[in-house]
Amino acid sequence: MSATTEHLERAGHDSDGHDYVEHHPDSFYVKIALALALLTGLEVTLTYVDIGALFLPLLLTLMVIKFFMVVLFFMHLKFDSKWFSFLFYTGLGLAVGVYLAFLATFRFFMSS
Amino acid sequence: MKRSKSNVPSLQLVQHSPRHRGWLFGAVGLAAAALSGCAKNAPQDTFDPAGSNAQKIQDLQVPVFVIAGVIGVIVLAAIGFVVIRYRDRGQEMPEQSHGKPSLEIALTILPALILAGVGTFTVKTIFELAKTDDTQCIINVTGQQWWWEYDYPAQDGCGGIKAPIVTSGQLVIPTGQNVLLRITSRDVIHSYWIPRLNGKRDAVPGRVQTLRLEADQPGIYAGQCTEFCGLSHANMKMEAVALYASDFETWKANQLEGYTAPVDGSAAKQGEAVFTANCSYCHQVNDLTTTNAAGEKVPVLANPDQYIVSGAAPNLSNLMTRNTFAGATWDLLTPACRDKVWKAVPEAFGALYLQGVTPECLNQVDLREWLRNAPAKKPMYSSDAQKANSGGKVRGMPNLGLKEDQIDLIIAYLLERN
Amino acid sequence: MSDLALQPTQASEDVHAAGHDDHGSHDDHGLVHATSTGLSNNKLGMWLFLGSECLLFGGLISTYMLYRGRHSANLGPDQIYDIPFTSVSSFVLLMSSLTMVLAVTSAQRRDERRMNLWLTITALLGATFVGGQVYEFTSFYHEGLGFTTSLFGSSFYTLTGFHGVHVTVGIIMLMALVGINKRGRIPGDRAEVVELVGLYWHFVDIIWILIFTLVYLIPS
Amino acid sequence: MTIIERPSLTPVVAGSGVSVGVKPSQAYGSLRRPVSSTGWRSWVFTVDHKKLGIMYGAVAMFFFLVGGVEALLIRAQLAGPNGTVLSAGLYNEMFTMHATTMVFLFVMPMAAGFANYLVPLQIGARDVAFPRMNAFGFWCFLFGGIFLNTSWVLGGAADGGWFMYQPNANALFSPSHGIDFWGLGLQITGIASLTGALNLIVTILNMRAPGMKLMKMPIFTWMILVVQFLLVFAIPVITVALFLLMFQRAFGATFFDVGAGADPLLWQHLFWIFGHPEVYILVLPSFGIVSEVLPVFSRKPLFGYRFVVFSGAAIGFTGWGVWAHHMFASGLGPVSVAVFSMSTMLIAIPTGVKIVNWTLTLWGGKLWFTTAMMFAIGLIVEFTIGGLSGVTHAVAPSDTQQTDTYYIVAHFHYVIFGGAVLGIFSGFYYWWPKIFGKRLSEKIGKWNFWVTIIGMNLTFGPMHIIGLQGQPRRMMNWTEARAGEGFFNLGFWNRVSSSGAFILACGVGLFLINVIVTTRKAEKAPLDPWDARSLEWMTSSPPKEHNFDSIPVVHSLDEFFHRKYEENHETGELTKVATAEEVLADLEAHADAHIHMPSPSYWPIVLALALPIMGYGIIFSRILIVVGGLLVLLSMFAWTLEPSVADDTDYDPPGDPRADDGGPTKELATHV
Repeated sequence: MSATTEHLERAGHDSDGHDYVEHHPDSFYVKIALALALLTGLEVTLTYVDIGALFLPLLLTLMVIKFFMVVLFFMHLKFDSKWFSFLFYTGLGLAVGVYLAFLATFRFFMSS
Repeated sequence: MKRSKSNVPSLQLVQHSPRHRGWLFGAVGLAAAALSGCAKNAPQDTFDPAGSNAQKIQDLQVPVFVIAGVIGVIVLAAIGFVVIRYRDRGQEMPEQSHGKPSLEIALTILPALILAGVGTFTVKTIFELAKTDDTQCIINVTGQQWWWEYDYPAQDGCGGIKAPIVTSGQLVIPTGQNVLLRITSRDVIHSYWIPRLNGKRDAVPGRVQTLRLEADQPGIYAGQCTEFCGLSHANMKMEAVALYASDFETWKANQLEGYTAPVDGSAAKQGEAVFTANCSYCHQVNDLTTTNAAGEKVPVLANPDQYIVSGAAPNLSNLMTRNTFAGATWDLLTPACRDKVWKAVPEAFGALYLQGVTPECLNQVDLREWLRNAPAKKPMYSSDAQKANSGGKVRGMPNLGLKEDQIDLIIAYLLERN
Repeated sequence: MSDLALQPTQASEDVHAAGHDDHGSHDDHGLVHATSTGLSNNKLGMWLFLGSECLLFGGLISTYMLYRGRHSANLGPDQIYDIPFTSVSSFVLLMSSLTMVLAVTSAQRRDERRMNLWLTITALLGATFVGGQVYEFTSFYHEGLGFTTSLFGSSFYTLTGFHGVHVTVGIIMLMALVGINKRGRIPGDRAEVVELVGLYWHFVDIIWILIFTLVYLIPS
Repeated sequence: MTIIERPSLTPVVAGSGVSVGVKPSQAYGSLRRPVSSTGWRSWVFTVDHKKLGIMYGAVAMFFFLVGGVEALLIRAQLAGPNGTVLSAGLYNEMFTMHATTMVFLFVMPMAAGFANYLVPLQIGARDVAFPRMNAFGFWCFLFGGIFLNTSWVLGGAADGGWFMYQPNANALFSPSHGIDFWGLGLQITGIASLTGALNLIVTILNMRAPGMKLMKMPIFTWMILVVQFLLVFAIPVITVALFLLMFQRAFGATFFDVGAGADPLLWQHLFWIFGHPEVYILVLPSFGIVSEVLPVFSRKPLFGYRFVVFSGAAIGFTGWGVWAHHMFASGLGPVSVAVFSMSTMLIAIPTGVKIVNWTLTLWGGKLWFTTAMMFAIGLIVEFTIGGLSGVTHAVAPSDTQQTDTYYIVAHFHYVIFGGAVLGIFSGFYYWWPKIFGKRLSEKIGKWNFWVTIIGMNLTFGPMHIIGLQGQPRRMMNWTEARAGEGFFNLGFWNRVSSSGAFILACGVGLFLINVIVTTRKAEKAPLDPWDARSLEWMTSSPPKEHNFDSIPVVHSLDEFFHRKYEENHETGELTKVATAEEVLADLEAHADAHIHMPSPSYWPIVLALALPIMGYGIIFSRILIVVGGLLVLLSMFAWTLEPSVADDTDYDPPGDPRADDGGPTKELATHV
């Protein structure tokens, strides 16, 4: 962790103290929203079409893409300080890891 | 102390160690050895295995305790040395050194290696203990507040059981056989533990979990519920009784024997009526009958579901074949008779145990107290006020308000349940 | 939890004492003082809080996943969900994230009129979503699925209820922002306050992205 | 003493020694801002991290005594066979509340107290990042703790064990309101932990003095940082579990209703996913304390600072992957057991690194055996024993023999008492002169140490034997029939353990006597009584409200030490170049002209007060939920609109500051 934090710290010092470093035109966000809407439409469509074994992985992939589009662009994490990423992804990563292991102890992934 | 012959503990030796080998610990191992069961007859000693499963654990934990002991002594010695050697005697200010990475890394890798070794044997033992494919005998074990029920399903195992046997208080198993317990619970979580035969396994309601037992020698092995299960957790004990195969056959036959009604006119016969009127709502006695209003003989069927939260009460058909009552908390034998059974040599044990509880040996004191007012003897949620909180049902045996003469009759009746 | 969720509006919490403040007056609200990372305390705190919230919703989602199949035969997820309806309300919530972003960019451009407009629209979209949820709960209830009916019911209502409470708290914050802003009383850096509420709002949205797929779309 | 600056009016130059007692104006009547810096108001409405730290400590100490009395009752009950001191029900309540009190109301808040007081000082900050949230956290802890303990008189305390396993904690099996109080009380103290953690992380990341890189931070601050990360991520998990518990008990949800198909292991997993990081939440602050104390009294830097930091972070991180080792007997299946067994062994490695580094810090030093140092060395010894017994039950098959026996009780008391509590005592003796300006008596201190150490080993040492002889935990009594004979019979060792508990109580009593004796004596401690190394000693004792007259610029780890001593890089010889007084005078000479300190506020305590009101509402009357809810809304609204620094109108018109009676200096100095 020490290496990471040192690195993060440098990244922090580089910034000029303003949080919104990069500005995007509103049209950029509209495009993201359109893409999100399309992906949601695709997801819903998928549930009505039988595509067999691909269904679950595809649905989950779409979900993850949507998730990160909002996080990276709407929440600006892609352009913001690495510190924010560190704090948020630590929580997210712990949650995903711990709860997947938790479900695994119930043999959740074996039954479904 | 049984185990004091010579042998040097090491992980390699563990694999092939014969069962009752002793260990001679070095000076550093003394603490661990001391902890490992010097107490004579401590019935729940965790370092005194009496069967193959507990032995597997023993073979693993003894070296681990020794390693931990050695490391502990080294660390404590180092601290002791430093504290004496470097105390302030007016020496110069020490050099402001900030550490030595190579030393640090070495001292990180060393424990990692030791743990990797320990881990390997741990994993191996975990899977060995989980094995079920060589099971020779299956018993269903159900925990509830605050006693255990043992149900021997009909099977080819256990030397063949034609009709199910339901008992409680003492788990009877044949020696030398791999017995598989299928453990569950009717209310809260309990834990089944006979330390000298294996580690513990929780009895979780809604789940059936397995635990293997094997006892090398006949005898009684004590255990206790180890998952906190409410008011009388301390009063939820168990005993496993191991019998030679031939004795086990006798025991089985006795359990499956039909009902012997008391002789007309005897105290026991009167006791039967008192029992039917007061106890049979919850306690089953197999094949007990009564005469209904129309004069027909009808079976008396216990219906504990209606009265008890966990929906079960011990089956009393063969009460006097077991030496304990009320969740194995009190003995049905007087202390003298009890001692005789517990301290019997393996060869003599079976015959003594199969005698059951004779009138001379009956522990009248505790049994009477129990019948007089059960919740006063064993804390339970069974008063009327407490019933209101549990949907009108009791948890544990309520105070039946029996009179002394009724108790006499019930005891006379129960004495024949053998 | 809901108490904490309102924290972001306490934008003025930034401690002046942290830096070497040479201003004679204290109308320097929200100026980013020389923090060690160069980042604002509030924003750092908000992201940390969101990281923490991941474990809250993770626990609720896992509980739901474990219990989703435990119900009586005709009152399970496959029978009861109305996918077209939920798709529409999901879309509404998704679009509220867009309007929230637009509110933030307006705030950063110091365009207060637009900012108020977008904040109001975001709150309305959020309210539409919550309204949809209330409708959904009511209709499920009438179909026979109560909070105590089954494990599926308990865990479904708990998970989506927690999310709904988060959205509601968000709406309160948005409306409070508009109200306070009109009186010119937002303490601290206005754009940052809006941004913080925005982060919270988007987080609620991404949780719904997960719930929508994991809970509604995947058959049990 | 400089207090809150009156903005734009009569700015007080820091370090000028001018004492200004500020009083609130009457502008808003009784709703005026409570800017008073004297009297009880200055404590109740304070947002000062130091006052809050002291209050955390005092309240936690009180709960330590409560938990201690509970422990003594338990040991009195178990001193002989078939104990009758407590009834079965009361015994169950006693051990439940003993654990709950010690974990949630003593060790955690005591660590929070240390962190609150010391972290801003150690990193050269004037307060924490969110001072009002800090106050809110403290009041949540206090009210949550009181709420939890009112259950004793409102129908009985929780009786399901601190782990509150389901379904035994369902309303059917525990019909009193005890567990409702427990769940809601912990929810409220959980808010305290969560807000405190958010606050401290932001403070540590953002408010370090210029030049203080992360790897130049004092080790205590580092350990606190790790702990706060654990809290931030662990508290939500217990929050979920407690909500499920509450919904089950209060609203009839079915989460743990086996009849409805529930799996009781759900609770166990959620509880231990929180519960295991919790163990590190309890001990890491004390690891931080001794990592400060050992170098100071060895007169050399912490050996392998980077390794200690890294191992602390590694312990924190690995702590998330081991929770199921509390459940080896619960029937996870061999694969899960094997995985968690291995991950648990892994955690022994960074823990071992810490012990090695502490020992090597002492190595070659010039050891000064103050009471603080003795407690620190005591920690190394006792914690080593607890750590090694921990390894023996990382070995899962061995654990199935030991879990839920007294061997486990022995193990975790060596970890929690031998680790966390001894560290806390070390911290008391070390930082007392900093916090109160007076040194605790070393003479009583040594008695305090030896009686405590002997008491703890007599209490918890025999529990190893008792446990390996097969005595399970949480049993209201034990019987002769299962006690065995000979040297290791349970009867003898239970008596030893119970006697030890009373000796231990005397040890704690000696500490209280020491506090009283010290408070009464007039003698002030020197500015730098221990020849300390870190930043918190670079200010007056007790520190001024704004901590530092000028924020020091940090050049190295152990900044204070390096300002006092110069090191010859070739010979390694040390020369004293400045006294602490000179270092401090230098800082005062460059005092900042303007310092804004955050102002006190009503709203944190009001908001915190609303929570237990809602709690009582959930248990007894729905009306109270509404009352509490309205109070929450009111106080949050008011909080939001309140600027962090008070307006001029909140103050009295400027008058002669010396007209104030008493003044804040006196107030702070005597309020121990």
